[in-house]
Amino acid sequence: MTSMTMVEAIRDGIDIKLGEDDDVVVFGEDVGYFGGVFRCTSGLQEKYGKSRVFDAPINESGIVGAGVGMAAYGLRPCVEVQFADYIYPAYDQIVSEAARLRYRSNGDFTAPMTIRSPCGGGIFGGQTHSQSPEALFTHVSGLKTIMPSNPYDAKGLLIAAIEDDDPVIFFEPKRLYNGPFDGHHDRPSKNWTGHPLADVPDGHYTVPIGKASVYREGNALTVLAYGTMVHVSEAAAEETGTDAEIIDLRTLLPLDIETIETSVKKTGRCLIVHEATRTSGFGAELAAQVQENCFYHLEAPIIRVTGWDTPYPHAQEWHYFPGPARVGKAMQELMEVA
Amino acid sequence: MTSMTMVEAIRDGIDIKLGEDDDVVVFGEDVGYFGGVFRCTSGLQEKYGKSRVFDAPINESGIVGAGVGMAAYGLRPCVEVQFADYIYPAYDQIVSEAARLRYRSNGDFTAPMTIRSPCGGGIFGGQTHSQSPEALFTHVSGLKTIMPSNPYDAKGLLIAAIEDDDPVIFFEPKRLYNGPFDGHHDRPSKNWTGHPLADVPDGHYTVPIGKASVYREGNALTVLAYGTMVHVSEAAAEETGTDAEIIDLRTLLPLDIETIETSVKKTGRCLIVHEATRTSGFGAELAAQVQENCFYHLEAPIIRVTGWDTPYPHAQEWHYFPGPARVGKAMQELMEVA
Amino acid sequence: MNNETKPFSFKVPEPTSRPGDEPDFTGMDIPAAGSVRRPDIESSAEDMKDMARTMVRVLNRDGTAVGPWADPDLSSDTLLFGMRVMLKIRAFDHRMLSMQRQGKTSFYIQCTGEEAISVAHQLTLSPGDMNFPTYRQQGLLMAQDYPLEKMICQILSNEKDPLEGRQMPCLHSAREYGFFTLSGNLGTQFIHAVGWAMASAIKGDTRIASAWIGEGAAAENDFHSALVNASVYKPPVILNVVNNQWAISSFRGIAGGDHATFAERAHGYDIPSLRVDGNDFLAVLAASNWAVKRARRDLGPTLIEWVTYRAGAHSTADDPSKYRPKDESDAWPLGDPILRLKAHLISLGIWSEQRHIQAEAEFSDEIRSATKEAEKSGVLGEGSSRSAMFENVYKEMPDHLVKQQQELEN
Amino acid sequence: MNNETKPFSFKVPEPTSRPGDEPDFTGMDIPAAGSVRRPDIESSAEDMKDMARTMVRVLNRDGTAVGPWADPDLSSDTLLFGMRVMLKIRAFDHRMLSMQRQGKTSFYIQCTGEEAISVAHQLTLSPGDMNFPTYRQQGLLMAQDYPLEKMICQILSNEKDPLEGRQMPCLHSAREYGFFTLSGNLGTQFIHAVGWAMASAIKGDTRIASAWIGEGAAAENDFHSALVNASVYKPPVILNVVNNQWAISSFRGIAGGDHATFAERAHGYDIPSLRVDGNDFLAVLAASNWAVKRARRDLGPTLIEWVTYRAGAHSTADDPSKYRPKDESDAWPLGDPILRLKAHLISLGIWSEQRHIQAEAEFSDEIRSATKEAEKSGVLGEGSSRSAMFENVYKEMPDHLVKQQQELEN
Ligand SMILES: Cc1ncc(C[n+]2csc(CCOP(=O)(O)OP(=O)(O)O)c2C)c(N)n1
Ligand SMILES: Cc1ncc(C[n+]2csc(CCOP(=O)(O)OP(=O)(O)O)c2C)c(N)n1
Ligand SMILES: [Mg+2]
Ligand SMILES: [Mg+2]
Repeated sequence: MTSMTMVEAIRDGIDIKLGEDDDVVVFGEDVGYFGGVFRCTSGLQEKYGKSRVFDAPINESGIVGAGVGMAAYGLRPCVEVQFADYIYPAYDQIVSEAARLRYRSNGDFTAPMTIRSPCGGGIFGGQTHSQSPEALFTHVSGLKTIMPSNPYDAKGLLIAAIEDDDPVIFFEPKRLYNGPFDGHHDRPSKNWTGHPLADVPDGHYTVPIGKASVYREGNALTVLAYGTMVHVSEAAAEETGTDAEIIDLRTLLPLDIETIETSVKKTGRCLIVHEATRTSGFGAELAAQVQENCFYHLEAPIIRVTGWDTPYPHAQEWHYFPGPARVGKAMQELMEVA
Repeated sequence: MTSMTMVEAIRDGIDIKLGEDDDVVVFGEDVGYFGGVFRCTSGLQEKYGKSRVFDAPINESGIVGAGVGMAAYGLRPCVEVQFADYIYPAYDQIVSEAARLRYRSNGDFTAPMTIRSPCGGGIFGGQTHSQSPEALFTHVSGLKTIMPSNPYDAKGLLIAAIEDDDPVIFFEPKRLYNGPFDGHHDRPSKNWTGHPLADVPDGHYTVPIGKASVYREGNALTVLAYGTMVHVSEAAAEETGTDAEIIDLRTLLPLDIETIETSVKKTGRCLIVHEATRTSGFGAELAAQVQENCFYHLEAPIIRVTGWDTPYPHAQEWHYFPGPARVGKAMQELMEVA
Repeated sequence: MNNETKPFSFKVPEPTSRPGDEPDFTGMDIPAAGSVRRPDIESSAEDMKDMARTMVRVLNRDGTAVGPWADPDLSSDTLLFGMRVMLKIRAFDHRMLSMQRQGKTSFYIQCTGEEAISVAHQLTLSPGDMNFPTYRQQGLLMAQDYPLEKMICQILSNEKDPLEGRQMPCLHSAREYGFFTLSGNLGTQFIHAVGWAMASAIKGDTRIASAWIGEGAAAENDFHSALVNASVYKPPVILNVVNNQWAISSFRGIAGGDHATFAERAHGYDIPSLRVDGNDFLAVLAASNWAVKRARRDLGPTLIEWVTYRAGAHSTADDPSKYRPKDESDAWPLGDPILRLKAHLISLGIWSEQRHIQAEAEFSDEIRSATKEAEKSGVLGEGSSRSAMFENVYKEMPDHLVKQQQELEN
Repeated sequence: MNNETKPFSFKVPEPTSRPGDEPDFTGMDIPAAGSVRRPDIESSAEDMKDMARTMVRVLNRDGTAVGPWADPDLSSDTLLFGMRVMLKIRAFDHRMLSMQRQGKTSFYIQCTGEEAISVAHQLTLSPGDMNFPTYRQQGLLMAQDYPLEKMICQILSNEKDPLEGRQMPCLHSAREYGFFTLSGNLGTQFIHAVGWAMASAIKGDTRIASAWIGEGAAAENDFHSALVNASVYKPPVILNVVNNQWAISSFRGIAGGDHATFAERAHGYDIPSLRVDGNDFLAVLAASNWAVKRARRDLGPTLIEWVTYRAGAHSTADDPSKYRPKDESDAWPLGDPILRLKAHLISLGIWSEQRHIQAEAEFSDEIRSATKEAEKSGVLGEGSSRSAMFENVYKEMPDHLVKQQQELEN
């Protein structure tokens, strides 16, 4: 066990896979010599050489496209898109190619690759360094989509992703890289030291793809959250004294609907929280499935607390961000329904 | 009034705007000399010249990107992406640029442009000529997304889209181009002649963006549908004898939640039908909003009948397509809930 | 500062002729066969820029092979095999077009006029190499004697379709034959080929990749990402641009190929390139060999522009008489690849008019019987399994798909 | 057929030196000032390919202007104005960096070492022309005396920020100054410029577009779509590639610019190109003028590669000592644009060491007071309005946003 930041946990996961499996290669903009703008691959080129860890041209479509070709050859590329906001140029290669290879060739060719990308706001990054585009990937059959909320899950899920035989989109909430963040941006920032989920086992382990975790047990209402919002929801529950059960989805697709169903059937109330823009966000799918599966147990309408349907603004960041005040208020509203 | 196919109605709408407004320009792959692979721009280059209607290189990103530049200059480009399946290469230009120009420049620059694209299956086109990617656009703030179901709406909405000062994604269900289609692929295909909504007024008129229409009145349940699925739902209602109220959404974003709410509150039951893949499809957003707004009126869980979460297969097309049998069955199930 | 202005005009390139006009290829520069040099395979891109604005040609008007690209060691067997494969493809295309007219398949794409390119190219590759084709390279499979029946079953989307009905006709996948799964999306495979070749280099392998794209699709952005990556990492890949003059209704000028050549695109990326007469079987063989040697010697990528003409319709959904002169194909100055090779074989004394006619008849028969056989497994999607629709979306079917499959079955 | 194989090796280009190494620019070919020809503006791309592998330079080592690109009619006023704007920018960048260290802005990007390019280029444009810049072309605004305070307010995201806090610092938008709204996404603006120029041609206008991109971002696909469209429609656009050797931590080789030049990329698209010493104010002026003339005369696009060096960190979030020698900037053989112009002005007798120092002090003062003034409207997002967040998403706020705004306010 070592206490690690999320950056360290991710690096450790990549390091382990590079060490175990010669077919794993790692590349992306600035990830080679420099080790990535968030340092997630720092030291790995030195350790594994330039054929295993290298810099890529500034062309996200090419990063994914070359990765698809390598994966079809038999490698397991783990590539980085420097910010999730820059994944759109690669969208066609992800949707039309990585996601479709196995299906259209009837298994003749496959694309076992992992696409890592930092997502989410809270770093004053404005509209092009803050986005959470996960819903755009959950609509695409053939992909798996993951977003961890802590170092332990990040390492275990990343190793599972690299080992997975299908393409995985792996979003890393950048605001969690160096410490848990509960949305209180005006308070001193915390670091991961001492957080139970920062205790990361040495060596190889996986967290299963497709399994949610009950992050906090409770009986009054169920919160469905992932990434940074898990911590925000926890703060909101504490601060409002709500006996909230917080489900950390971890994997968005395939979704662990069983864990969700069990919880909502128990509490009868459901709050969905995500940082992404509301309309057609992943919260919509969650709401649809929860009402499909738990209709007769619901005591109140499912509420979504999300980023607004605007681009992510720079100066107004904290008005955009669904912080503990908004989440807490929604919890209270949800509990007020008779 | 002239009876028109959807292709003719679309062509007429473009023709009228080209005639009225010198700033309207039309381009895309094969749209110039040849008049488009679906003939929607046939004859227009001859009529308006090569500066107004022209062929574009096979580069969807460039088509939209050049359109953004033209729109910023002050033109009103109406561009065609040959199949909705090929819109992904342009996704970054749509999401990061067309949709964001007004916001990020505080109104200094805008992108009044229309992106037309044939969508949907039913023509044996396999996974790359059949997709319905509308949900990927409804998640993007700054865009409006439209899908008409008939010639009258197609012309009126297209004129409204071209006149709109914001970027509009205009999806045309290709299976409706030459006749209404209710999903009975094994019966002789119908043409638009005689259909009331094929009576298209001559000259300029608009159908307002953001307004749904009650396509069929009923009291037993509400169907939310758009594009081809409006006709499929109608057939299903007739064939099962369900007193279904069918709402043709016409515009997906901004959504006419009022019309939806009124209907669902009346019927207490809601069925959502779309051809796109289910998970994170636009039906998810509809379900989320319906339960948010009509929770206390709902007598049964909202049901979604959609394309499966697989790529659109070629030979199995009619098993994938949510046809009248599946929609009818869902209607019956929905009515069976006590 | 600059007052010498005038109102701008908008320029849209036009082909030399449209329906109703006389076909006109007078603007085309065609060097005499044998007149173009053969650079050393170690030449840098910079040192062989001239090769991108000329045309490598081997077969003379009279059917003899001339110049530095003519290979004196070429065996009669190779030539005869090439001839037979091209004839087979032409017969196959012919048959499949009529299958489509009969409603037995939803769609077909022919390669008439372009047969030499994929057939001769394939003959220079080795087992283990990987092609990343477009829909007009059936020759890559045919040159390896890919089972006709299997190919037809894919086109009929029937019970024996190796892709189980998931893909449109002609979008084959055949890993064992070094044939990458075809995408309906133009251009995407170009960067895959580069990535595959990078992987081969990373592993210290000896297998090479060959990428294919049409001149129209070379306008797509994947073309650039492929060239940038090929430029940076110099992997063992051949970048083939098949310039058949047309992209559905758009002529090459709409792809930016009216003045510059597609071969010249390589220069900005430090990639050596050749421009080659694609209707000259011997030129294709020689140029492919040159590029394959470079790749095998780890000298990096080569781009080849194959100059040819799409003699048929774009696909069964297309009617070219709407946008180009009906007889443009006959006026095409580089002729027909089969007729040109035929003349050569006859001049070598290893072929005759009679053997030609005989071979045509043989292939017609062979294909007729393969078709009959294939039809037994169904036509136009017959016999494709419903459950195949849910399989291979993922390696293991996730719960939500299991449920959806049950929903369909109930 | 090809048995001459050997296991491949994977090649990743490396810069000549890394931290700890001696900076090394010995491989760089730098022709003497005045030695490169000046083609006629009517030259075709084909006729001036040589211009892409050399470098247009005007200023000699001793500060005199020589050769065919030296403009004898250049006025002292223009030169002095250019000098003053460059000094102003340098002072501005200096000040903004310290603002960032003081926590008054979240972020800043300097253009130190590259000032000549945007300043001299802007001097050749006319009102109504439109630049499509990247984040390192503050010179385009400064050269037009864009109000300093307004610029600073954007950087502080304060109450007077013309973009009302929506955009990150430095991502200006100024239509009135021919400055297109900056995207955080690299490369996207390149095709916008081409589209804008196409629109200008469609309307028979006389205004031209000027597009900007870094050498690193030239690897992005929008570069290709811009060049393809520029190639096809030949609109009045200048395609500027600022090759400052680095893209954050990646040197130009990772963008495919180790052997081929970025200017050469134009050739495959039939676009004339120039490669120019970007640290030579007079060369920038001359080459820009040449390209502007071409565009105004409706002769179509020109691509210009500006060779320069990013002397500072990529941004305030970057530490270049991690990936390149600390003193690499000092070793850069093309020198500093301000010092080179200074030498020229002194040689002309219209400037002196003393005036230089005096000007530096003046700008430092001017900027200090502009900063003070700007700070009154708030720093680091202070004073930005909450409701501005919901405005200008659409022309008219749709109902769902009205509701969301109410949700926030309650
Ligand atoms: C991304 C994408 N855009 C558009 C199309 C539609 N389309 C199919 S083939 C074709 C023309 C291709 O021309 P070219 O690349 O020259 O190849 P050729 O057909 O001549 O062999 C077009 C536009 C497509 N399949 N994919
Ligand atoms: C689409 C996209 N990908 C990645 C980035 C992150 N990024 C910002 S600047 C930069 C380097 C750009 O280098 P270059 O184009 O050479 O311009 P320079 O900074 O040298 O002026 C990168 C990778 C981005 N902003 N947008
Ligand atoms: Mg073609
Ligand atoms: Mg740079």
